[in-house]
Amino acid sequence: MKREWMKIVDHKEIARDTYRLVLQGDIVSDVTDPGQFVHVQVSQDYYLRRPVSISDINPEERTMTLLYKVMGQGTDALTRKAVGEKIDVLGPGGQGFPVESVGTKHALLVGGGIGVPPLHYLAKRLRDRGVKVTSILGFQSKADVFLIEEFKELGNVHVTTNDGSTGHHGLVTDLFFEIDEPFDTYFTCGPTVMLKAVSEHLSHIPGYISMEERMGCGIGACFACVVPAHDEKGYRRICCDGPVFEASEVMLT
Amino acid sequence: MKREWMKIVDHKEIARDTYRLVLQGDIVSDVTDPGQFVHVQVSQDYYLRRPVSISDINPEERTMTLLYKVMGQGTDALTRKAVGEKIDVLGPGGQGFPVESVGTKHALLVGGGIGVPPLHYLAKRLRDRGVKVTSILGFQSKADVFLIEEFKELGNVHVTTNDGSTGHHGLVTDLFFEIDEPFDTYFTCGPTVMLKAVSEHLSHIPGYISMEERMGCGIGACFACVVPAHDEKGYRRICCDGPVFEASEVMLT
Amino acid sequence: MKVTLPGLDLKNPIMPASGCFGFGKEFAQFYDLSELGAVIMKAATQEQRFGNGTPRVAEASSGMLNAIGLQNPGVDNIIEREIPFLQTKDIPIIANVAGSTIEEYVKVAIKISRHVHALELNISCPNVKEGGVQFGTDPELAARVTRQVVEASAVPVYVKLSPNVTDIVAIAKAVEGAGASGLSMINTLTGMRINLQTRKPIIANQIGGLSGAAIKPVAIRMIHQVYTAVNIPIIGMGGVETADDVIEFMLAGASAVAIGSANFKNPLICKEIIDQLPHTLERYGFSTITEVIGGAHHETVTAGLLRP
Amino acid sequence: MKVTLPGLDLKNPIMPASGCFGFGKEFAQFYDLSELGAVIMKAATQEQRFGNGTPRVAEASSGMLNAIGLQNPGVDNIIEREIPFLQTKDIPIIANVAGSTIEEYVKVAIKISRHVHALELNISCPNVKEGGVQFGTDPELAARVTRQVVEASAVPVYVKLSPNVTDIVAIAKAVEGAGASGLSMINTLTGMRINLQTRKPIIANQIGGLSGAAIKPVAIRMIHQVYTAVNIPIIGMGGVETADDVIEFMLAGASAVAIGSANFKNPLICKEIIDQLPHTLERYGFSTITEVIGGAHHETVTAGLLRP
Ligand SMILES: Cc1cc2nc3c(=O)[nH]c(=O)nc-3n(C[C@H](O)[C@H](O)[C@H](O)COP(=O)(O)OP(=O)(O)OC[C@H]3O[C@@H](n4cnc5c(N)ncnc54)[C@H](O)[C@@H]3O)c2cc1C
Ligand SMILES: Cc1cc2nc3c(=O)[nH]c(=O)nc-3n(C[C@H](O)[C@H](O)[C@H](O)COP(=O)(O)OP(=O)(O)OC[C@H]3O[C@@H](n4cnc5c(N)ncnc54)[C@H](O)[C@@H]3O)c2cc1C
Ligand SMILES: Cc1cc2nc3c(=O)[nH]c(=O)nc-3n(C[C@H](O)[C@H](O)[C@H](O)COP(=O)(O)O)c2cc1C
Ligand SMILES: Cc1cc2nc3c(=O)[nH]c(=O)nc-3n(C[C@H](O)[C@H](O)[C@H](O)COP(=O)(O)O)c2cc1C
Ligand code: FES
Ligand code: FES
Repeated sequence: MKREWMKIVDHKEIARDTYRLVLQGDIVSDVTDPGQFVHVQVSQDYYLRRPVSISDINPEERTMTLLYKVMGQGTDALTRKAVGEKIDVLGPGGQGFPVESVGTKHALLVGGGIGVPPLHYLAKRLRDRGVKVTSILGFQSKADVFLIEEFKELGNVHVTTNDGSTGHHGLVTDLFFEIDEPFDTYFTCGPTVMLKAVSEHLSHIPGYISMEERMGCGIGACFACVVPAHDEKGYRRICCDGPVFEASEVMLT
Repeated sequence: MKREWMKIVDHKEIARDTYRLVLQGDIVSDVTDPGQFVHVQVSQDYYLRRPVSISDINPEERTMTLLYKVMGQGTDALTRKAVGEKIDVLGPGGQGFPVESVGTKHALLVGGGIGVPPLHYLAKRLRDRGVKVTSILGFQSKADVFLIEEFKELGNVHVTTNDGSTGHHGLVTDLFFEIDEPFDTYFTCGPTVMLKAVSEHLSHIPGYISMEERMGCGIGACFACVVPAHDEKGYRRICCDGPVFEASEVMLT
Repeated sequence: MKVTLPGLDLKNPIMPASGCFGFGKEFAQFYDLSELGAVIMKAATQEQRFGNGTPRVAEASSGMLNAIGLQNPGVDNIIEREIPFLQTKDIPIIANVAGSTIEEYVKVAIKISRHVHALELNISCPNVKEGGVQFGTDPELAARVTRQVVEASAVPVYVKLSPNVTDIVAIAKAVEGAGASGLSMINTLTGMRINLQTRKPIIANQIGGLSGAAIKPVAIRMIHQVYTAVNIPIIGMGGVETADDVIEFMLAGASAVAIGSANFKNPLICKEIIDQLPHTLERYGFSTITEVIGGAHHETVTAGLLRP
Repeated sequence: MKVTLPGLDLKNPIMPASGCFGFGKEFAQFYDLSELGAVIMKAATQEQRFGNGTPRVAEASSGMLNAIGLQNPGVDNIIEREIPFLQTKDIPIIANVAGSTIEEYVKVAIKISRHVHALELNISCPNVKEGGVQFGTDPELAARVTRQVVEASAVPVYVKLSPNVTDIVAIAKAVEGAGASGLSMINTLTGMRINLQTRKPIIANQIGGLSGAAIKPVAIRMIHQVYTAVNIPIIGMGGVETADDVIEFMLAGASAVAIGSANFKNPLICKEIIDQLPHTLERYGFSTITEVIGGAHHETVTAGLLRP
């Protein structure tokens, strides 16, 4: 893990309040797994860093793509950073989705809203290993949809929206039985309610979920980001034991 | 008095750690007297505004010139503001040097360091009324000297430096008896020790001094910037009763 | 936007805080003071006071220190020369009453309460050697001075609490028991900055009062604690700089909000927040301002990081 | 840069503060911990503790709130699994000792003091329901727990004071009288933030501890007050982010300085400040670090806004 002033090489709004930020620097070469994140210092006006998942990397160009949604003051301020500026980044952090170690043949990726980005790099890595990838991506409304074309290049894609303005009108879980070929493993990232619903529906197969919590240090030292676990240890730190966990490992509340 | 986002139209280092900042906006047309100041919000990172004297104005171009020296974090941050940016200014504030109401024929202007700037606009205004102007300008060292050419266009100029690297080696007060033609009124701005020395040496003639104090509001409401006065009221607020006072009005401590 | 409190019919819940607005004249050049919910004047003492030495202010991260030392022209001069100007505006006037002894508090209250709509009893000024703050840190003394001022006053009394105490709830309950009509909280936290060049405290008085955004979490915490312990309204203050802050203070339990040092950053701040407030209320799903008061205590929305 | 304190030979006066550095491992990937003056570990309790619900942190202006709730693996696990790693580094280790009862404090102190150079007795954690902070707000209780822990401990005891009190000097004197070898101040100020969307406190525990630059003036004020009242050294903390801040704390009266939440902004902060310190000392005209300690009390340079 490094602290680095990374250079902004691209920065665009790609959907409603949703931005693509491409950063260049050495941190890129330390990224090992899809689902890892970086801890971004928006500016000195914000005391805490913001965790943002790595959505894709390009090792040759030493760039990583982050997709973020404006949720509050920090992400709003982030939108005003211009191409060419440098930004203080700590990373890569955490344990991502396992790719090599899982014996999956057909993976189901379930993303909700701003939980979709880390699944993109995951889908690429799975595809590169010859795994069949099917994705269900849920958004609030048509205006919020992003990355669909990118996922289509990697496998089948089903889109849902809460208001039915595009794709299926309803929840991601509605579509599980519409996937004709059986899948053997699931990978999911999104709001906690969604993670819970997905893991309950798919409790019969192995699954990996990526979680969110407010962070202090982002490196495992402060115990801000814990989630209760089923074993004797009793907890996991999202920033370093996660953010990705086996579905059976942690308690979703 | 107004609060205005003024446009930076020029910004340059003109002597060691000393910058000229030219601002454009409506506040300029409200300036009445030399010696008034503006209250500058450097950025949201600084809780208090910084008072800076108006060194000159150009009513046609709606610009004012400020000269400031880097003394701490706020003025240091100010150096990084670029031409074209806007800056939050409150002003013009305070009572400046009297020009019309004083019957001076030959005025002595005594400036010390970053107290020199407001005397520049004063000298211009006095010259415009046909008053003879002689200036004694004291600096720490040759590298700190500025505005000399500008003052020379307006009258005789004597320069002193603490280290003798240019001009007279010593204090501004050393030169009082070297001025051949008698002067009838003095105007001074600079560090409090200097103001004190000047007013003691020249107690036989009328004089006007410009004072400094840490400010809160800068508009007369908070009583942060008081100086003891000799009358029954007992005090003056530097931000609105001053910064310029008759030498006999206030107590210099 | 209307809020009705003992003695105060506020057309909106925003007012400038004591000591940060003088007696209003300086701010009247920026906007019409009639737009305010009310105005709280600079502290009044019996005699004229000259206050502390200078420097009296210092900067801090997200805040400032001050040690003005209650400089004011004395209660008679305030009544004669300052209140008449404010009376031309269509707003309730609150007088901040200070003193070194209970007798002084009472004398000032008797005089000034005839000319204003409410008193703010300042038992919390950290910047004077005698009087003031010891009344604000001891529940018994706080109750005693409150009781006597309430008796002497012609108008409702709001007691301004000091945050520099171990148990703010104990003080709040004591002054409620002594007849306070409301509370005003918080005054400044005592703090110090040292000048590295001179190696001395920046402020001549050494210690000053910390105000501004830096103290907001402390203010919110104290208002939240006191709200459930008393049955009198709270005027909240301490770091209010935005309309969002106003909502945060009111959710914690404030019925109205005072803005102090932010007036120095932006002399138009009170007016700007008043203008933004209707929109801000709407954005967070409130239909009236009174709905916000104490919301953090009785809301049933589940907390969490859920998002669509 | 050397400072010698009871039990602690510091090669420089900089150490990470308790709870902000875990047990060091995570930061060892950024720099060699041997560069530190010392290290203060996360609080140890007798049994493993799981701490509070989440969210446990919230942002504030120039600071943050936390309510971790003393989550830690318990004293035995700390001795077995954490201290050995720190012992490979060439630095004094300070154990932060917490508990719900005096008995728990004593038991933890007995065990852990055999493996470290000093104890930091945490009687000021604001984030646990029982124990902890009531010991820090009552001089008698503070003295009682201090006396028993000092007796039980094999190494010098520094007592960590809570700033959430009316009279910090009274507590400081009480623990000095009870045998403390030093003080550590300040812990966090209690505060709250409310989420306007959910209308609830952001932190699950509702109240959290405010740390960061926002509290620096309060820390400086308290250290300045306590320095003249006691004869034991002070480890200062609360908002240290720069080498200038270190000088300010030491001028106020600290003999060493701990850095807490700033480690989250920049994991290299302790090392960077250590590297800058010699230059900063020189800039302000000091030739040794010990010269700085308490400088604001005995310097004779006249304060003022004078400039050349
Ligand atoms: C491991 C991880 C990966 C993430 N990846 C992405 C991503 O790829 N794209 C994206 O848009 N968002 C992502 N998030 C969520 C993102 O961190 C928050 O939306 C963001 O921090 C909100 O900051 P703000 O300044 O807009 O909000 P504010 O409300 O101003 O933030 C205040 C504080 O709360 C924290 N906070 C607020 N919401 C969240 C949240 N949902 N999760 C964690 N901390 C929060 C902030 O970090 C900050 O410390 C991720 C979160 C985690 C934990
Ligand atoms: C009426 C008036 C006119 C001035 N005109 C000029 C000018 O034309 N050019 C110029 O370079 N300087 C001028 N000054 C001084 C200038 O305001 C300070 O140098 C500046 O505020 C220092 O800010 P800083 O951020 O660098 O220092 P910091 O030490 O970071 O400032 C911290 C706080 O102290 C205040 N402060 C520090 N030094 C002074 C001081 N000497 N006077 C008042 N407040 C101070 C700052 O405003 C700020 O609030 C004037 C001061 C006054 C009162
Ligand atoms: C310069 C200054 C002067 C103050 N004078 C008074 C006063 O006379 N009486 C009083 O009760 N409070 C006084 N206060 C405290 C404020 O009214 C307010 O309680 C405090 O500043 C917190 O609010 P803020 O963070 O919005 O400034 C003063 C504050 C400042 C900054
Ligand atoms: C996340 C977090 C956890 C903390 N845990 C402890 C602790 O376990 N024991 C303790 O004595 N202090 C603890 N503290 C307080 C710090 O040690 C320190 O006293 C305080 O944060 C002020 O310093 P700072 O402003 O540099 O952070 C904690 C602070 C933070 C921010
Ligand atoms: S954020 Fe500090 S342990 Fe995870
Ligand atoms: S700075 Fe407020 S009265 Fe002068």
